[in-house]
Amino acid sequence: MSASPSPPAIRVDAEVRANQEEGAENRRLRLGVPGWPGSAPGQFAMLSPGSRGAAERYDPLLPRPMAVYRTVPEAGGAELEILYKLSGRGTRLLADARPGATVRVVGPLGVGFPLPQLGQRALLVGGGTGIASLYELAAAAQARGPVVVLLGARSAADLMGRADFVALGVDLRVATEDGSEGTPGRVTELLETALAAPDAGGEIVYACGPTPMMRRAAEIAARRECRCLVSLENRMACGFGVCLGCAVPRTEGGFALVCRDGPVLDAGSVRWEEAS
Amino acid sequence: MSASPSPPAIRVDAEVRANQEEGAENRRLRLGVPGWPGSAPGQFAMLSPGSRGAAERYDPLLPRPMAVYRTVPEAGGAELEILYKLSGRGTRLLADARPGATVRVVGPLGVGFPLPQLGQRALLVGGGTGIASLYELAAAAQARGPVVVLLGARSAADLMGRADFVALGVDLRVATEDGSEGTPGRVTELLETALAAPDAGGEIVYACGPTPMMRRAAEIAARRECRCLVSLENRMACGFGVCLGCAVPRTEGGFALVCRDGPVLDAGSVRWEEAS
Amino acid sequence: MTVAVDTEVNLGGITLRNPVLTASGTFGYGSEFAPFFALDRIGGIVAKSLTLEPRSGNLPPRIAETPAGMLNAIGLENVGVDAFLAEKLPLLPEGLPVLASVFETDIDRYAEVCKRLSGAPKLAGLEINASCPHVKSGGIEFGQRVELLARLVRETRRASSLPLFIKLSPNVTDIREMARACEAEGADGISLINTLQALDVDLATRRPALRNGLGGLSGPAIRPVALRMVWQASQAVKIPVCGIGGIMTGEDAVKFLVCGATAVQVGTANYLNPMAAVEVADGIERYAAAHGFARVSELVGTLRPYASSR
Amino acid sequence: MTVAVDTEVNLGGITLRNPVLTASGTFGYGSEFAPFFALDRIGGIVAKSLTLEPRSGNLPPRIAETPAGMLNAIGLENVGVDAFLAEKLPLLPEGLPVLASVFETDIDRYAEVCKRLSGAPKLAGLEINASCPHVKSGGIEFGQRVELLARLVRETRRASSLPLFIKLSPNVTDIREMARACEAEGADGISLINTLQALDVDLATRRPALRNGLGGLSGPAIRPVALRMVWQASQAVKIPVCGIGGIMTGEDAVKFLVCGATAVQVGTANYLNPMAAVEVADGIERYAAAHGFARVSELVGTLRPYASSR
Ligand SMILES: Cc1cc2nc3c(=O)[nH]c(=O)nc-3n(C[C@H](O)[C@H](O)[C@H](O)COP(=O)(O)OP(=O)(O)OC[C@H]3O[C@@H](n4cnc5c(N)ncnc54)[C@H](O)[C@@H]3O)c2cc1C
Ligand SMILES: Cc1cc2nc3c(=O)[nH]c(=O)nc-3n(C[C@H](O)[C@H](O)[C@H](O)COP(=O)(O)OP(=O)(O)OC[C@H]3O[C@@H](n4cnc5c(N)ncnc54)[C@H](O)[C@@H]3O)c2cc1C
Ligand SMILES: Cc1cc2nc3c(=O)[nH]c(=O)nc-3n(C[C@H](O)[C@H](O)[C@H](O)COP(=O)(O)O)c2cc1C
Ligand SMILES: Cc1cc2nc3c(=O)[nH]c(=O)nc-3n(C[C@H](O)[C@H](O)[C@H](O)COP(=O)(O)O)c2cc1C
Ligand code: FES
Ligand code: FES
Repeated sequence: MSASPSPPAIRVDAEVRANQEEGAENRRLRLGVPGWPGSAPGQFAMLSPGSRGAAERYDPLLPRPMAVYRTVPEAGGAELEILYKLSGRGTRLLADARPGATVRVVGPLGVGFPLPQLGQRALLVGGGTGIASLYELAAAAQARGPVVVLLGARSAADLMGRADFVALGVDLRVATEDGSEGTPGRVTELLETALAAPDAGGEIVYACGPTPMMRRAAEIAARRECRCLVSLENRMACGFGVCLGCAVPRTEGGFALVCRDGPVLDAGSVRWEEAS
Repeated sequence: MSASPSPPAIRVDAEVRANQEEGAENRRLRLGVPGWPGSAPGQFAMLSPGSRGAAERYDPLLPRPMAVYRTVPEAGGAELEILYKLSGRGTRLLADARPGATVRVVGPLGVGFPLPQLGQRALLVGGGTGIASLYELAAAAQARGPVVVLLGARSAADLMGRADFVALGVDLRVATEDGSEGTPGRVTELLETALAAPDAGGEIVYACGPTPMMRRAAEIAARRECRCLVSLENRMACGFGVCLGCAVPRTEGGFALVCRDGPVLDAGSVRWEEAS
Repeated sequence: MTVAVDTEVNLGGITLRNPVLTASGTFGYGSEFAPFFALDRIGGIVAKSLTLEPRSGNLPPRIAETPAGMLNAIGLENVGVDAFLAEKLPLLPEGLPVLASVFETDIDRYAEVCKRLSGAPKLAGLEINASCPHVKSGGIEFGQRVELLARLVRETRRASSLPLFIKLSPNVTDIREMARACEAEGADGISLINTLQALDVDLATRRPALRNGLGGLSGPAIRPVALRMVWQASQAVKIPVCGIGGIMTGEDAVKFLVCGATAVQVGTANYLNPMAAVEVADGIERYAAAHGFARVSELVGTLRPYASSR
Repeated sequence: MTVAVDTEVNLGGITLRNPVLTASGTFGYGSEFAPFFALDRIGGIVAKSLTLEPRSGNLPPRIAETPAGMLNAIGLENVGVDAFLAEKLPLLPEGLPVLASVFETDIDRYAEVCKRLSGAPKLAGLEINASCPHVKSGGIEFGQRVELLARLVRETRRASSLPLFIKLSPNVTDIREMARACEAEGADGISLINTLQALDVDLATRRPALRNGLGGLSGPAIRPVALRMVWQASQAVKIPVCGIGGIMTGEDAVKFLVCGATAVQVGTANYLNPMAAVEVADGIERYAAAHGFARVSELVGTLRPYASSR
């Protein structure tokens, strides 16, 4: 039960095919990526929002890590879908890119999710932009056993990718903080309920979202003695293990590199108190 | 015979209405500028190519001086036309701006051209991007006497604004270095010919273009004892007299500020040997 | 939750209606900005540095653009102290705090300029630009040698009873040592940073981008260095610090206040946006209101280092 | 007019196929870049700085973005000298010049690391990172005190006969003095610059952007400062200078060569573009060809100051 093998990363100029609004601050970017070698669920790519355009610009300087939401292989490469949320300068400039523009892509990067054992029930817990890391996992896990997807957001408009998960046909449950969709409250409460069900036991839990959410999901899973994997969203400069900027402290001492040893890590291996 | 009075400058976010290719590397930008107070021939504006977009960016940092090519007054402001050439990063990023985008404008700035005396023949000599400074002057000078416009470029495709000058109905003569249009050679040779004509004498010469061209035009005019005004294209940071970056050495000692005392200066007042 | 904010600050004895001054050399003599906004909307003005006699500056090119920054080597160009007093100062509105900036090539001349300025009715204070090369020391800046700096402060202090601010050079190994020397010699405050010494090359000609060769780097590029020095200096001395370097927005200015600056100066930003200083002042007020600070001065020195900081 | 260009340079006794090395701490131990390009397309590699024992670094956040730059405070994290020799060095291709970088907290330990590295078959040279705080001097960097730096060079020189490069700290009043001390103590070359000491603030929490508080500024923002120091140092000493700081393109690198650098190192650019070092090497060659230089080495030190430069 280890992660799927990762193809070697490439660096390539991708062409923006679409960059659409999806709810309040969510966007869906579709990129034509020549030579894209495919990726495993949970892997990510580094996207440069800054250099795009007629001349190189160095403000903002660094590329942004973005989960590979979905890929569609095509002749000579793949179409990559990225779901992202306008949060800071990086993502707002990315949203400026119109069809025809160029975005530098480095990827696929990182170690993705280990898949569930055959027949094992998988619980996927996604909050905020973390949802974007879970779609390909949901699709792959479906081939191995029952899949429950728990998604959380502040409100219905903030929820990412809902329709795609519905189309997958997974058991989808939603929580919103303002109650505008699904159960009012936090997505971790959905997890608690799911694991408290009489038929619960032996599940594998996957969580991606804000750090407090992942930490809480890890506690709930630990209490039920379920294995829990988290996908971290640390700040990154390189994405391939050379800047040491994305380090996260490990329970056993020292650091893991989120970009190289992760982004998917065993929840128990992370020293949460000092993880941001 | 002093320059037309200059309205006070404003700072405003202008809306890009069009940004069209005109020949190889020439572009015509049309901006909707709320509150534009009008300008005198030869004045300029500072345009920020860098900050445009969803978030402020500081690379490139400085705004670029651009001549007011033409203005069309409209309710609550004016439409400003700018003719520019892709030369460096600044102008290439400006060319990225699509209709609907925002460009910061500070202007009108500087002291423009003194108009010819009534009945005085005006010779306007423009090379490269310097042509953009001459259109409004040509229009205004026509009301006072005969106007000859001499334009130069490397080749026909590089020539800016030709059709507009034709439409004005001025006496237009063109020189290109490769001979692809008009007289083969340099525009200053056209000036020499014009001033050597039997009916020559008492003209006023206006020149804007590369420094060697202006210097040569000034020499030719001086030999014929014609007054010669040049419009300089120095590097600028502010455009309104506070950075002291645009200084040009004066024959009488000290410096003139191109943005405040110019851009139009008496050719004789410039110490050309050290002017760049 | 938004509250009404008191923006007034006291900078070494000078009351400013808000903590935003304009940096010397980037705001002319002030009146150039009158078309763009009412000057009394900002805290005050530091005028272009003055010498005893009028001086013309360096040959062009004097400026160049760099990534998120600019280089300049204007030279000592200014109208001279007497013309400033006679022609420039009277153009500024009553009640607007104006600091005159002074630079010279030896200490006696610095002191003489200070003396002449001290009689002026409208001046709120003096800022001594210590980034000028000391001719007798072979080009080293006054602000780069602690003994030289101490002497400069002592003599200018003696020459004037106006509030005295020393503008430090950032081109030093230890800014704290320089700040302490200013405090010990009786300065009322320090301003930092001036530009970082730098160079760029024009690849078409393989000449320096500036005629002068070396120049000073300013703009957003240097902001993190400026924040570091302001934080270090404000930890080292009790006199107020005026923070300068790459401030473009209210948020940038708040960072300086948080690091210990009592007030800030807006420099290069004035070139790209003549409204920058006003927008910075408004932005500081907005930040204070949004974060529940009743007084902008309460933001000063609120940086909270991490507990486990090494 | 395009000519065939000889890109080879000699850096203090090491022959490089082209003048582009990768900067310590920005290229891992080298093999991380193997998916992106054949490593022998660049001049060589400076590996991540090593200490005597393996060390883990600072708690996060360790990096932050600034205008045209980035801040970092990684701490001393590295695998240690022995693991480097046993596990990392063997992964690199034969014939690729590799410099090991060394940093420590006292001089004896620096010397000991150099000693252990000197036996290694594959190493082309050593780079001593002098930007490490000297614990006994209360946090001052080795490269910030000329006597300390001189002692460091003397002892590491004694510990190894490999070509020895000293990487200087830019956080000093006078880089020439530091360069001269290295030359006098027998260094084969100097590398500069390391990062500028800096600070940024997270306005949501009013904490430093980095857990460590202070960090090092790198990237295009610092390039003009780096060019200045490279030019000053190369005027001050005869040993070769390796230029570092904000190099993103071949043109940027040519500026360093023109200012007197014999070779360059590409740092932060490797993060945004894993092909950066190769692209820089190609760009240098293109510039040389376009400007009629038969040898890249002929570009070195060709800066032509203006005649009337002050
Ligand atoms: C493996 C991985 C996968 C990711 N996948 C996605 C995805 O699919 N979709 C998506 O929208 N986002 C994703 N992210 C997060 C994304 O990379 C950006 O960091 C985030 O969206 C911030 O947006 P920005 O670049 O606009 O922010 P910035 O331009 O950096 O500015 C926004 C503010 O956020 C702060 N900030 C930036 N990054 C972080 C951080 N990591 N932690 C804390 N503060 C930060 C900055 O200091 C700044 O104040 C992923 C991150 C990782 C590591
Ligand atoms: C009053 C005035 C009016 C102007 N009007 C026009 C106009 O109407 N149309 C137009 O196209 N241009 C005009 N210019 C020139 C314009 O401002 C730009 O400087 C020029 O186009 C350079 O383009 P850029 O910004 O793309 O270059 P950059 O992004 O700066 O880079 C191009 C290269 O040119 C160099 N460079 C930049 N500016 C100068 C300079 N002034 N002198 C020498 N080298 C320089 C840079 O160092 C760089 O290497 C005018 C200039 C002035 C002062
Ligand atoms: C063109 C220019 C001229 C300057 N002239 C002076 C000056 O005369 N006296 C002075 O003390 N500082 C001068 N400075 C430095 C600024 O006041 C300020 O300290 C520095 O630019 C950093 O701030 P900034 O990044 O906001 O510009 C000048 C800066 C620039 C860019
Ligand atoms: C994340 C990071 C880690 C670094 N680690 C080291 C190091 O271990 N040893 C060293 O000598 N320099 C280190 N540096 C400094 C670089 O080698 C280089 O000197 C500096 O970043 C300036 O070059 P640049 O602007 O091209 O990055 C590091 C820089 C960064 C950004
Ligand atoms: S992001 Fe650079 S090491 Fe992980
Ligand atoms: S451009 Fe600033 S003074 Fe002329």
